[in-house]
Amino acid sequence: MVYDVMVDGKSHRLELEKADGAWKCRLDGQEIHVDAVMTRRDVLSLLVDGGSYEIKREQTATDLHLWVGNTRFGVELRDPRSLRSRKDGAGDEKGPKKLVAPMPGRIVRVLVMEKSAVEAGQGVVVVEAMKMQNEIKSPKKGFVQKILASPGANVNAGDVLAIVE
Amino acid sequence: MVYDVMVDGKSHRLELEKADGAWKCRLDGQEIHVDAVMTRRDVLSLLVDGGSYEIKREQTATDLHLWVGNTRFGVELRDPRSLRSRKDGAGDEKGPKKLVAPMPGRIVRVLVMEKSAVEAGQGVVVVEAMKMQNEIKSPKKGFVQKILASPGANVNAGDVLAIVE
Amino acid sequence: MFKKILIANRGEIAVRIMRACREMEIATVAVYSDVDRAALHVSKADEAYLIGPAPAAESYLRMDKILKVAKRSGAEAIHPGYGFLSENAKFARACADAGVKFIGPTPESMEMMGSKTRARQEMEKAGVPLVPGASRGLQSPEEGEQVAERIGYPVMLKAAAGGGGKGMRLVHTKEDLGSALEAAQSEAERSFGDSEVYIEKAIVNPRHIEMQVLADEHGNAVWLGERECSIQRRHQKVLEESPSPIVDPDMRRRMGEVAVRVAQAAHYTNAGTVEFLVDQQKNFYFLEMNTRLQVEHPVTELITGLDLVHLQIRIASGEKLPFTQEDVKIRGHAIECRIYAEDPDNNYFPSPGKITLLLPPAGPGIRHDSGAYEGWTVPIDYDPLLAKLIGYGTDRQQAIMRLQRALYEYFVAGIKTNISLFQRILHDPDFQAGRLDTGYLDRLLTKGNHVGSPQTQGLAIAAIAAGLFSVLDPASAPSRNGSVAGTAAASSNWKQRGRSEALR
Amino acid sequence: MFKKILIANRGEIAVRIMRACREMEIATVAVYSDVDRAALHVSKADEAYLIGPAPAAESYLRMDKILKVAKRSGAEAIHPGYGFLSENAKFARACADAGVKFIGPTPESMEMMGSKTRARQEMEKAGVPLVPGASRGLQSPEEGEQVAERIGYPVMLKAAAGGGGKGMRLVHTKEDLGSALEAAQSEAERSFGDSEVYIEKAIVNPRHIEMQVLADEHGNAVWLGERECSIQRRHQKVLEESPSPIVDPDMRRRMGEVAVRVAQAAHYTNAGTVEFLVDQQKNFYFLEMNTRLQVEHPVTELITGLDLVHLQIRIASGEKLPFTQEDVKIRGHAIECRIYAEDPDNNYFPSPGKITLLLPPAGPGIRHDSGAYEGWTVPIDYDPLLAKLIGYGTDRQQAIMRLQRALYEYFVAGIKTNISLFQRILHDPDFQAGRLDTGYLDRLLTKGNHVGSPQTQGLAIAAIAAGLFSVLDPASAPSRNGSVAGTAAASSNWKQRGRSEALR
Repeated sequence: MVYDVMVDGKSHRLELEKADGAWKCRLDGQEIHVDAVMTRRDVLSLLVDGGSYEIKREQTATDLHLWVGNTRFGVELRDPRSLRSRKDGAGDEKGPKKLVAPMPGRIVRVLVMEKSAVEAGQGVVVVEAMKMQNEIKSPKKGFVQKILASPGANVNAGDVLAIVE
Repeated sequence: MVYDVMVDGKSHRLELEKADGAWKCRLDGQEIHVDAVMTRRDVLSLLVDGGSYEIKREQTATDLHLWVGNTRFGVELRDPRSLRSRKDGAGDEKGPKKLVAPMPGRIVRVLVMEKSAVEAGQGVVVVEAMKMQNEIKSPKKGFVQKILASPGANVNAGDVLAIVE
Repeated sequence: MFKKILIANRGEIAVRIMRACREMEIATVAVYSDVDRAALHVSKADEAYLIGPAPAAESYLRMDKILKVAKRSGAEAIHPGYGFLSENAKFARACADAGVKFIGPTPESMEMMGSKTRARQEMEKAGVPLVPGASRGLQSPEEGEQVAERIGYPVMLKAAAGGGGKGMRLVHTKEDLGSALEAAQSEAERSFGDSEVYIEKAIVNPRHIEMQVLADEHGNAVWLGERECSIQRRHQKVLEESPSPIVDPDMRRRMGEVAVRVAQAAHYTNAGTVEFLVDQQKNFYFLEMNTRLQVEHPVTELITGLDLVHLQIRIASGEKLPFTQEDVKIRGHAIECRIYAEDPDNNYFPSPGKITLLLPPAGPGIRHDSGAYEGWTVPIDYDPLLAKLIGYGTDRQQAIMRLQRALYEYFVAGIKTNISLFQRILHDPDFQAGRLDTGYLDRLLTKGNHVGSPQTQGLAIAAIAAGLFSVLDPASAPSRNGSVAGTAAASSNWKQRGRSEALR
Repeated sequence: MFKKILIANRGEIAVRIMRACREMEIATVAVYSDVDRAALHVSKADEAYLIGPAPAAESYLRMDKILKVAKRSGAEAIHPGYGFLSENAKFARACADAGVKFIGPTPESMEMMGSKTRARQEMEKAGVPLVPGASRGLQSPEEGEQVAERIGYPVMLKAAAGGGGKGMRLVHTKEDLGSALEAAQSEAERSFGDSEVYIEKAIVNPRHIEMQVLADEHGNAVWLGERECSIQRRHQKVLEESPSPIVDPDMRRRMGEVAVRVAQAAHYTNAGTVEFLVDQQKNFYFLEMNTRLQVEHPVTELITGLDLVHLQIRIASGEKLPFTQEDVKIRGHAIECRIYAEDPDNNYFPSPGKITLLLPPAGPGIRHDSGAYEGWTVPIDYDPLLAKLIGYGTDRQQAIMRLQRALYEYFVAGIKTNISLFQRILHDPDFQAGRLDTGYLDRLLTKGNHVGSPQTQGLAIAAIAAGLFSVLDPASAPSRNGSVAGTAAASSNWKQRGRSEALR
């Protein structure tokens, strides 16, 4: 198996091959032998050259994180055959942008009207959770194409609140 | 939904009907309102007339147990449409009987030969686990039809070790 | 002894009180709001009753509904926990009227301590050391200027009904006093419906040290050692310990004796905490009395070997204190970390949501009081305190190392927690040396997170693990094409909106 | 201080030692057998090495392989835990030869205590109270009859190399002595390769009480209080507590002083336990010394506030004891329950297999030292000890009630455990009154399980829950037609086959 793995924003090429009950890995060309076992859902035990590592997986609405000990790594795994699609969406400064709820909460106020102009960094929607209020800001200068949030509604992490173009 | 529920060997008729987000249950004709939520896999929280119950489910190779607090109940749940099949197998004193491993272990010895006669209670196979040895005994007087255990082999709970007829 | 107790609270403290009740063979009654049906305190209770929708004002703060449940269930007493109705004298009085024992002090003691100016007046009479200042509300800027002149700048303006930093202003010069007073009064009015503001000398870089007391209903009172609570963020305690690194046995005894005097002056009963400000010369001044069980009570339990909730219940049932001051043996060192659902990488914004994986620490010297479990969805409606991790050690050094070990084991996925903050604090040389004051945590956070060298090894492990997870457990298949642009919202601007006094 | 330690063990004790190492910033090296790849001690370690197949003789008992791992990993010391190689003088010597520190006493001390007759002789010289009898092996039945005549019947024949009840015979009359001696000798030969058998007066209904000692390598030794270990089944301890219900401060001091004398006579270093038999008049007699950390060491840790594994490591690294006898403060009460994978409804047969659900207890006064986790398959190859649940309380009553509460919370599915046994013991009036001796548990088990009234309410709840589980989580669909007849095998006949001394 061959993967393209992004770790904390940097791309690596990973090849995995089963060998004698363990794994022969090739990471950016370097060969590493790994003994791997899932100890429970989302927890992987790796032995690499004697070193014992417990890796925990955290899949959120938007991201995949792997924890090695107490250190968190942002990870994206791709099949290289679909590699060309990597740049779609993310990092694209042009075109419509979605404003999403960073965590579950309740919409308190909508600060702008549909079709109105907004500055980059201008507050668009206020979400409340656990007695704190959060202004979700526009990522760019433009027009509010659509508002999907309505005051009083509950939202989940990742829900689209508005679209700015 | 209608079920036939055996609890600790006794049969009960249970009807479940969803009502206002809770459940209207009829157990052997008696109506009981129950608020139910799964809090995690195999754990159910029930509120019945103010009483709070945490029920844990344990499914082994051979049995289904439900724990209410610290009390264990053996449970069998059937769709009454297949009710007539209930007496199949269990409690049937005639015909071939399977000897099964009550827990995982390793076969140490086979004490009788295929086709030989055995008495009820006579040891057939010795299984070892955690430094203790367990003689699996014949449940009836008869002939050993087949031995499926071989010394040195590992067995899981519920594995058939021999058949006596 | 009571046969059944209603716990008018939720989360870890409700679970903790129910454990004490089970240990005393007392049946427990939980109350819960719509969003708390699956909460731990509901399944841990013997009985549980719905009391309303999510907002606390419509459920956990509804005295009428709670008393109705008490009546229906036959509960003989109510334990209010901390926060919610725990310091509400009206509720204590309503309990008494309904013939249900309120597990805590009398409404009169609560009222005396609820007004900071009134408490100051009473403590002045009892000869308790106070920060120099005025013990009544300022009538005019001129009066403020006179007092400030006498005690010297800087001065602190404080709301009499206050707490949580609301209605407080630090004033350095006479010129600023007038406008600061106006601002403090208007904020006090808005926050507490009471504009009374008084003036005290500002203690520079104080420590916040409190003393636990217990008093029975027969006139006996004891102190159980101090708690160092200087580590705070936005007036919220984050980490507490006992003993304090700066308190020696003589100072402890003196503080303890003052605390008992405070309790007696207030005709106090049950568990309470006397808060002191301590200046750099180790002078201590009465600040206020918290008329309830504190969040951080476990550190006192670990160093004394006592169970404060058991004792609260026994006192409320009319028993005498089962020991005297001489019997109290303080041994070892305990530190508590408050595990909040908040994001340390993002200015400690709240982080409710579903807990997808929870690996709690255990083993020697570790106590974990939690209201959470794997698979539970932390609701958006309440305080973000998930659990408390308390470490005990033969000495402070061992308690610190044990907590470092336990935090290393502790893992929560699905929501963010402040676990990493405690790793920073416990590894910080100033903390390790006991150099603490109420400004400590802000200074530490300003320093920024020393990221350390890039973890090349860890990075390679993460890359390999990503591939192996996807092979061994297909739940992590290669991700969808494209990401959501909106994660930029992570840098948005949260504002605190009066978190409950509960967690102070 | 060491930088890296190899732990030559598995299960809860390996995890417990690794926790201590992490608290001391010492790196850890695990060893494991084929079937232990997914065991907790492997993922808790910083490094882990495979040392062979499942049978202990081919892995955890292989000194050569373990020392090879120590060399390869650069470990400076080896902690043997309990069981396996922990009391093997040959291994301690091999470690010394390989330049690796063995965390425990010297091989010489271990050898002296390994032979019960030699230990008796040395202790006799040191003036330690011994059960009346002979301190050397019997040469003939006649010699046995003479000694028995002198000390009086009943007498006990014991293997010098013995333990776990092997090579032991209780003899009531002269007529039975000859054949009993022959049987004991032949069993001793078979079990230990050494037929030496000696004779002692049989103490009727004794208590088994042991004293923890610590000795550094500079001649300092202290005692840390007793542990009551009378609750045993088949010579296996099941529940231990400290203090003993019958030991008062004077008796504790006298036992402690004798224990320190024993340690000094053996030139003992590191942690050790001196076992005593106590008769009904509270006379205590030296029984043997266990030259390792005991399974039940946590009860001593809880009542003293000390960490015995930290201290073991500090002593082994050459440090002096950091306190004196006067500094040791015993406070409160602690009780340990050994959670075994065994079936209480079926004569305590072992029950390995996959743990499908695990809800461990937590909260005030509860310590849980575990080697298990949800989803783990408990292997068939080793001792059935899964975890230890230890309760601490202000007094014995509170410790008992806390454990009852914790056992109520504790749930394990997929395999059987003896959790219900502890509920029986902790609710038993004899236990609650402290009326214990080594025959206690057999008597309790003979009484049969008082099933109590049929739980009509529980039964209805179970029936309803069965239906709701199947609706809310289809994992429990209506069962397959017919059952397996073979569950009759549950009544089959297990025999004990020399469980390791490890767990005594």
